[in-house]
Amino acid sequence: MALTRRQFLKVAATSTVGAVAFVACSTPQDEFLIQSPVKMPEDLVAGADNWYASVCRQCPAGCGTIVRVMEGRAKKIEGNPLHPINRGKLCARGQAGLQALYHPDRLRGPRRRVGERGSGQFEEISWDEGLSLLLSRLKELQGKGQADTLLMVTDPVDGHLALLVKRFLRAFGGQHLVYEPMEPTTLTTSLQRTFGQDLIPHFDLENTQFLLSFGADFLETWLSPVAYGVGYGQFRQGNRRRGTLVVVSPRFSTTAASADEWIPIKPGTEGVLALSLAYVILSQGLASPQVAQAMTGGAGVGALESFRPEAASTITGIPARDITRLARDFAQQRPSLAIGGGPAAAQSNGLFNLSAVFALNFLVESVGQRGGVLNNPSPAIPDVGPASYNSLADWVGLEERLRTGQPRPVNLLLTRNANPVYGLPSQFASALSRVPYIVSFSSFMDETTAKADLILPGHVYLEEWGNSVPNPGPGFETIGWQQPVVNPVGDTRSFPDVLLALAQGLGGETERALPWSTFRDMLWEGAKSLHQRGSVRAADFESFWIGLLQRGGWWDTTARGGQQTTKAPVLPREPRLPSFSGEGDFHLILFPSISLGDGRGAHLPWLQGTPDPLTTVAWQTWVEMNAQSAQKMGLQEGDVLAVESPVGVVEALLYLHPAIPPGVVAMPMGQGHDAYGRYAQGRGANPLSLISLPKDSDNGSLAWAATRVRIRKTGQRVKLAKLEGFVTPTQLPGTEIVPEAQVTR
Amino acid sequence: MSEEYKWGMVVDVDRCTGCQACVVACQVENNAPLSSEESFQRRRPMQWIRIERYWEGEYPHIKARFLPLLCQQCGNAPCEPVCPVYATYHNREGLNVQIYPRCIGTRFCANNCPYNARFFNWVEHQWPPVMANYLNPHVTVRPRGIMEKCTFCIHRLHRAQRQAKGEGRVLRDGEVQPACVQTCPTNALVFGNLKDPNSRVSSMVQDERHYRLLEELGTEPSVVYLKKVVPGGRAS
Amino acid sequence: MASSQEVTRHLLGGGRGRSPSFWLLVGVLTVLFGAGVVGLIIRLQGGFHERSVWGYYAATVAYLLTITQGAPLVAVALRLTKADWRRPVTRAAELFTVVGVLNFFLFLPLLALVPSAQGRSTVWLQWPWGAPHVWDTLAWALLVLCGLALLYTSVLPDVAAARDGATGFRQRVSAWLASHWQGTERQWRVQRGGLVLLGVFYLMLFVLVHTLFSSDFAMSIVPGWKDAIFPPFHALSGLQSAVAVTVVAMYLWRRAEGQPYLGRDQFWALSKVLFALSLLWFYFWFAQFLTMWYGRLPIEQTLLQLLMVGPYRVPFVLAFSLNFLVPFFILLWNPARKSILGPTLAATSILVGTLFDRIRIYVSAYSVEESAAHILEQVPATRLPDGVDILMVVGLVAGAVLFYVLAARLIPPIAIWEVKEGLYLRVERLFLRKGVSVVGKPE
Amino acid sequence: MQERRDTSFPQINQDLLRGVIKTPIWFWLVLGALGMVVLGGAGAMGYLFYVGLGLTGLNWPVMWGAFITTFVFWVGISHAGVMLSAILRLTHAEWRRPATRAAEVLTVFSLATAALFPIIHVGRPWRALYWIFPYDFARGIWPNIRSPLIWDPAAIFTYLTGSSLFVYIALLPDLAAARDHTTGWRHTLYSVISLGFRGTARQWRLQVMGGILLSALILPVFVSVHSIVSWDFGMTMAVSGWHVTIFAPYFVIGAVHSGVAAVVTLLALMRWVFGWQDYIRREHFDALGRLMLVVSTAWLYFFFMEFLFALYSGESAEIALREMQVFTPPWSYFFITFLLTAYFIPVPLWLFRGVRRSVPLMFLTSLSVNIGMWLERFLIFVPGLARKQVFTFDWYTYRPSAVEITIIAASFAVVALGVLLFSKFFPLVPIYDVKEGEVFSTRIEVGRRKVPAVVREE
Ligand SMILES: Nc1nc2c(c(=O)[nH]1)N[C@H]1C(S)=C(S)[C@@H](COP(=O)(O)OP(=O)(O)OC[C@H]3O[C@@H](n4cnc5c(=O)[nH]c(N)nc54)[C@H](O)[C@@H]3O)O[C@H]1N2
Ligand SMILES: Nc1nc2c(c(=O)[nH]1)N[C@H]1C(S)=C(S)[C@@H](COP(=O)(O)OP(=O)(O)OC[C@H]3O[C@@H](n4cnc5c(=O)[nH]c(N)nc54)[C@H](O)[C@@H]3O)O[C@H]1N2
Ligand code: SF4
Ligand code: SF4
Ligand code: SF4
Ligand code: SF4
Ligand code: SF4
Repeated sequence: MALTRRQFLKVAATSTVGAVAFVACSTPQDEFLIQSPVKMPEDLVAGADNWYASVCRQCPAGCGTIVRVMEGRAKKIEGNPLHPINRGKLCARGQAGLQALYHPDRLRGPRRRVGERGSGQFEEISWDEGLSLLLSRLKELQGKGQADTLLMVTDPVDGHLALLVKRFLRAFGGQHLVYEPMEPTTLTTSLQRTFGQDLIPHFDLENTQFLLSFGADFLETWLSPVAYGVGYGQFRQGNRRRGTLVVVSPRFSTTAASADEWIPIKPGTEGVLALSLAYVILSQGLASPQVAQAMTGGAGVGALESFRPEAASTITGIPARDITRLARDFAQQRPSLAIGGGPAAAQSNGLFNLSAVFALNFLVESVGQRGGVLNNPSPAIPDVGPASYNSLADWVGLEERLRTGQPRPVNLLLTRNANPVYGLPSQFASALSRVPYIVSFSSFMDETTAKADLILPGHVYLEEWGNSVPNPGPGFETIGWQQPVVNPVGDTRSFPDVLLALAQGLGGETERALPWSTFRDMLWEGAKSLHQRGSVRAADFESFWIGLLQRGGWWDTTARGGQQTTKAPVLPREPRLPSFSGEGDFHLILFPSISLGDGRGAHLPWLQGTPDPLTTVAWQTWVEMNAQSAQKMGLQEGDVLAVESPVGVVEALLYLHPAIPPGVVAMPMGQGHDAYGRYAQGRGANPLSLISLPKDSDNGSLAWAATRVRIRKTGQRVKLAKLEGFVTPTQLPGTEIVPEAQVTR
Repeated sequence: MSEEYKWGMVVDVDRCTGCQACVVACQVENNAPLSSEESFQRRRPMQWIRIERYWEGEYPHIKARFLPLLCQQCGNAPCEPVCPVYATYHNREGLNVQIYPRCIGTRFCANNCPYNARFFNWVEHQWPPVMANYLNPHVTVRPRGIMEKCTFCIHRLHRAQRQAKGEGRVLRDGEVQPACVQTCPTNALVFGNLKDPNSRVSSMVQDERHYRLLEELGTEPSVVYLKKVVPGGRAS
Repeated sequence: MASSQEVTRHLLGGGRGRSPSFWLLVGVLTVLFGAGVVGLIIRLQGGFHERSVWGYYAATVAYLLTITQGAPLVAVALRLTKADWRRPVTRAAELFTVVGVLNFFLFLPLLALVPSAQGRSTVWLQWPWGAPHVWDTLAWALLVLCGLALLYTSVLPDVAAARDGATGFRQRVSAWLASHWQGTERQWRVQRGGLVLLGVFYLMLFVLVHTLFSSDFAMSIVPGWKDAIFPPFHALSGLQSAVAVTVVAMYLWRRAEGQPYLGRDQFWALSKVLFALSLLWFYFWFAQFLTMWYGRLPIEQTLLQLLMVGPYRVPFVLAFSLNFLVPFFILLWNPARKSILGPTLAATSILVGTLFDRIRIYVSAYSVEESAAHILEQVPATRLPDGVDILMVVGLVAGAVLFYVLAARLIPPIAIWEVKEGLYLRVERLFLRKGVSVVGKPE
Repeated sequence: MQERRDTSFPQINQDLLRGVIKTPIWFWLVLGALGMVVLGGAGAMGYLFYVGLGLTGLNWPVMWGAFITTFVFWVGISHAGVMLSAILRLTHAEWRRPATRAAEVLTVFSLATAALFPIIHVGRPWRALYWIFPYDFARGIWPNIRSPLIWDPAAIFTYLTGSSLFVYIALLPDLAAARDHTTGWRHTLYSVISLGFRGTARQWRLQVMGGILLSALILPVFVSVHSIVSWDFGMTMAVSGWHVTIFAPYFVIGAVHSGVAAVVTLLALMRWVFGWQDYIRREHFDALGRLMLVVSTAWLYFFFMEFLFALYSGESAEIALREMQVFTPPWSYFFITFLLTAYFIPVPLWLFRGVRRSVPLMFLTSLSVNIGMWLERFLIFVPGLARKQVFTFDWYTYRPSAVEITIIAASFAVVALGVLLFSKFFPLVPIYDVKEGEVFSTRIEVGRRKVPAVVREE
């Protein structure tokens, strides 16, 4: 029985105990009446705020946003509750977008290089001057018949912008390369091969019962984290039985932390495990006979003999017993879903791994089923689709082209918000310097822009028009509509508007291909084909357009992806094992930071100051090493370690990680910028410089999880900037901080 | 005490993935100072909501548990009686509120907060001028030397309540949300009026998984947690 | 001023113990004590299964410990501070050591009720089974032995005097006890040193026993009761009662025998000490209470409920009034302090108050259910004494008085050697036209 | 016990006023040195106020650190004054006479210095105004009297006022003496502040009665001050290591322990510096040593109780806190140092009469006690916060910064400077009290020996 203060006072007053003392110590009645003695600003602010719907461009997922604007200033970005991708939610990176808009180191106007290339010396010029400089270059190329020596390098562009770029280059000539460090070509290729679809399907994890992820860190950065986050919440505690998540991965990722079970695996052997699961499922008769026939090419389970759990166990390092158990759970707790990505894909045998993983979905008949893999329909507006990507092979080809000038040199490079100089191995940067003239449309001074001869800075996404075709989509036709929410902060211009202006200036075919004076006009016209159906109903197009902007996009929940077109694939009979570069004792796994991503968020102090969920480190680059093995090596937290691969050395701080496998070290991407503003510059290390070029042997994308490294102590020590405290945080016995419930719902 | 409102939050630990979206959202909404590298190294980051991560077990049978922690808006708040100047007090809707201009910076309240939910402005925080554009006009920018903490986004509550009052009604469930709740991708955070028997929080606090942090201290938190679920019987 | 021979004669001789009223007193006390023992036997037959019925017994033992076994410390302290007025007081105080023997035996049955040190909070932390049983008994036994040694050392010169001066039975006993005492310079030095050493040792044991008894026999029993100030408070209460019981004893000696040595000087001086100790009592009480109350922890509120304001609030209020308010308001005024009656009334109040205080502590603790829970969830109902309880409380207290009275029959209740020493060191002088006594300070 | 040399009254005046009348070269040197340190501290303080508390090593959740430790330390030191003067005066302890003034002056200066620290601690002292001064009448908001931080200034200022009065009343006869031994502006000054004290019987009676009354009145204040200081911590239920019922008496006795030790240190210095061997005699150190034996042992018992009952609870955070104190470097080193210097080295030594009567040894052991007692507070406050609750994620540590250390070092100089300047204007040993002792002491014959004796005062 608890004694309240009031009761106590009553009792105290009836006793002869000096009542005065207690009354003096009690809560004076007035306390409850006290209100703020000063007017707080929240009582004073005059005026109303406006909310504008738009699209988040902090990563390619294409979440819908609504932005709060007061007195012409953007104050807060929230998720658009209507948008089917993110359903009102945003991730940390989406939240931080305002700092890109109001960044002190934004490029605020056109500049021309005056010093040596790369010296960082520029002079400010006017837009007229800048545009005419570029136009004269283009005209010169045109005149010399060298239009095909134009190269455009951009971040992944989608929607009408992609169309605009395509048309521009088709009319003018030249090549377009999309730069994305975490390029998903292995993923898209394997999806294409497995499901016969160009678009990434909708993984319906909201409705699945058993989710098996092979390195696909869908709660961090994989494809569409907010969409998956919303789905995951429902998967855990929606109005149905709680789903089970098992993560197979060589590193204990944040996604693995949320799993019911994490199975550490030897890097690059995920495909073997997947096929071993298939073996168990088939041999135990857990798959339907038709499927079994189809997927073994009629040979039956004997075809998979080399993937017996015992055999797979030695390859993957996972006990055979666990493989069998996992296979049974996966086959029996339907609907089940297998996804793969991340370190499983970034291997020399990445395509093999992912294809094997995705094939599992056929085995449990989840393809095309609720809670399984659902097709996404092709874009609502023909030709206006999601971004396409280039793989490492394309970049290697480019490097050779730049170096040799064969088959054609590159005479003019246009780049926009892509930073290959930061993300690609250094030989690429030096090759790039051979291009005689580089023009950057980026909003920030990054490593690539620093090499430019002319900078025509673009808007930040909150200032410009656009639309987005999310990939993966939500399973039905969806286009997000992006509108400027504030007037431009600096003297910048929207990249598509500049392209249109160039087209006008060039005249001729280019002008005919792009007959719009502003990108908004192009969008306006493009939206017309959406008018008569979908989420926005309006009598006339004018009102439709307004409705489209108010809702931040358009979607048609009835326009779903078609039935599966391909048949179940035949499973390979022989394992394909990974090959690694480097000889060191540790296998290096890189991972994109949940806040900085591949490094694109590094310029925003909010994201820099966001602790990594697992290590809680912020602002720095660290090396995750198994706590016990590190201590055996005499290492301590904060030791500056030199991590050596065949192609480079980087220095980073040791974090003693209790959950990483002993032979593995992991490092976050995102830091180590030479440029990119005051918050990113000269901070941490870029572990991408440790990656040589082992490519996926099938489709040539970068195998960034296939390097072995040596670890050396430099003798220095730096204090880790982390949120967690002095001791390794665990729940003390007898305390209930994060208790577990055994209930199953 | 208010007849209509008693604000509460439910945190479903089984949903939380530790993604930090709430952490950034709160900083954006509430004009939190930029937490520099040094602030982490000297252990002074300003995070009204933070994600604590606890390890359980040993490799390879190891688990990480995420615990979103914010001011629990204690019904019986130990931070209140110790403040010599009434800079922190209880308002009519059961919230523990902080009056910045009154605070003299003794930090007594922070010592007496069992949840370490209070944060002190050790230095004068600055924003590069252009960044100040995004500052929320509804939230005070705090100078150095004073205490601050999660307010349950009280400015949002006030505005919504004032509007509802103008329309002669009480707030509907879900009509107003704090920034952290609004952004949480997994819906691990749910906010609402505990006095409204039909609100989502009112039904969620009945969940068999519910618990409150350090309940034995008698602080009567307004934040209720739902336990992490471990599938029964599975050996980890 | 009496001469030294007169003092000896007076203190050894006189009609002490011969009067019929003395024997009547002894008779009554014996009967009461017998009744108390009967009560104890009845209780013992009920066994130890139910702890709550032992509450009043535990309170009585604690009470006797508190009021009698601290008294020798009054003698020790006063000797250490060399207060000149102490001389006639010390023996009345240190005679109480003999009651310790009774207390020790009364303590033994309680051992059956102490929870083992395992699996619950005790000062023994994770010590092996039986730690409280073994160490508490040992400490208590040592305290009693040390007390007896102290008494013997102090009494030795007087016994020698009795050997030389008394007759009959007492002479023979005295002769045996003081066989080796010659009163040489060296023997005196050893005696003085012994008094100091034994005194310090006694003080330490006294604090130790209070600490152990209060924690093992009260705190350990109530789940969640963790209160660092409680053992010192218990011991301090022992000191307060010690002075009180000394004052009362002095008053009774005066009444019974018209002692000329126990005068205003002594009462006045002790009343100041009593006043200070009563203030300290309040201070400890308040510190304990304030900290618990302010924290507002549910467990502490339940404890407050149990110990202070709940079912035992009547003894609590009585204890507070009698241990603090009454002595405070009496002793606040110098005229009261300077009188004989004032300090005596205050002391009596304290002795009664302490009984209620021990009842409040021990009966409430013993009425808590024995359960595995770590937190006290249910505050038990008030437990009123039954007939057996009353028999035991009254009888055992009477037994203690009986022990004391009988001891005083054997041993001079005023330290002859100490009073005589005082006579040597005091000189009447003229100072600024005024007659004053000048006290020598050797060493 | 009175091993004095018979000294004539003019000799006493001359000896004890020496510091006031003569200004030797060392005085200026020491004054300069202390002044430099104080100026350094003031500079550091100004810098701190200007930049903010970021300059300290404080953090989340260790929000109280070395400043608060030092605050409690100086409040502790200040307890010796009243302890010695009031209690010993009330109990007529003869040996108190030469020690009282120094003790009282130490009280005043250390208390005033202590009072600075909470103000430094809040970082923006100008705002602290309405902490103690309720300016906001219009809205009816008064300071929150439930907060121990309101009790605190009240207690400290009461104590400061009381002890200043105490010093002043005890000073009156000596001011009169100084008046009669000086000329010029000093004479004028002393004439004014001695309030016309001429030593008439009535004046003496009033002065003595005032002293006794103040002694009696200030004793409860003396106990309450450190109790209230302890409640700044004891009331903090969220810090399991602080929320301890024994804190008040434990702090008080600890304060007396460190305070008496500080008086011993000061007396030893006075004896050397002013050559007062005839006044501050070995017997005084002996008596103080005995007193400290008792006080320190009682303190140890309380310390032990506090520690024991922390473990007794079996609460995880509480045990972790003890683990930090005892096993985690550098706290473990502090802990061992604290135990040794505060008790286990000096106290056993004081058992020996030879040690108690050796001035250098008493000087060293008393210094040692105060090193230990500063650490004691540090070990209570910081680990308590660093292991506040079971949120192991939040656990941290703390290291005072250079700015904090500078300011704290300067606080020692402030106290020393205060005492030094006081000694320049007023006698540090109460002249009239010594004379009074002289008058009351005599000898009597016991057998063939002459034994020192006192004339009982009533
Ligand atoms: N957040 C935010 N702050 C702003 C602005 C904003 O847009 N947003 N706008 C800024 C601008 S442009 C301006 S001009 C200021 C305006 O700020 P203020 O000058 O403070 O204007 P009002 O809020 O209208 O307050 C004027 C006061 O005058 C009183 N008043 C009205 N009529 C009379 C009269 O006849 N005689 C007298 N003596 N008093 C009278 C009103 O009751 C009111 O108290 O605010 C500035 N501050
Ligand atoms: N009801 C009502 N009416 C009032 C007043 C009132 O208190 N109440 N106050 C009166 C007074 S005193 C004044 S001064 C006027 C103010 O009236 P307005 O001048 O209309 O002031 P605002 O509405 O604050 O802002 C004007 C516009 O500027 C945009 N803006 C903000 N920053 C920028 C920028 O950097 N660049 C560009 N290009 N645009 C920006 C905002 O989005 C907004 O649309 O209102 C007057 N009218
Ligand atoms: S997932 Fe990508 S698009 Fe969605 S909110 Fe986060 S950064 Fe923006
Ligand atoms: S969580 Fe802390 S700050 Fe919030 S109300 Fe409770 S005690 Fe106060
Ligand atoms: S820091 Fe501020 S709010 Fe906290 S107790 Fe001190 S004055 Fe009050
Ligand atoms: S409720 Fe508001 S103030 Fe509190 S943590 Fe969430 S966003 Fe921050
Ligand atoms: S946003 Fe939600 S899921 Fe993410 S860390 Fe916060 S509470 Fe957890």
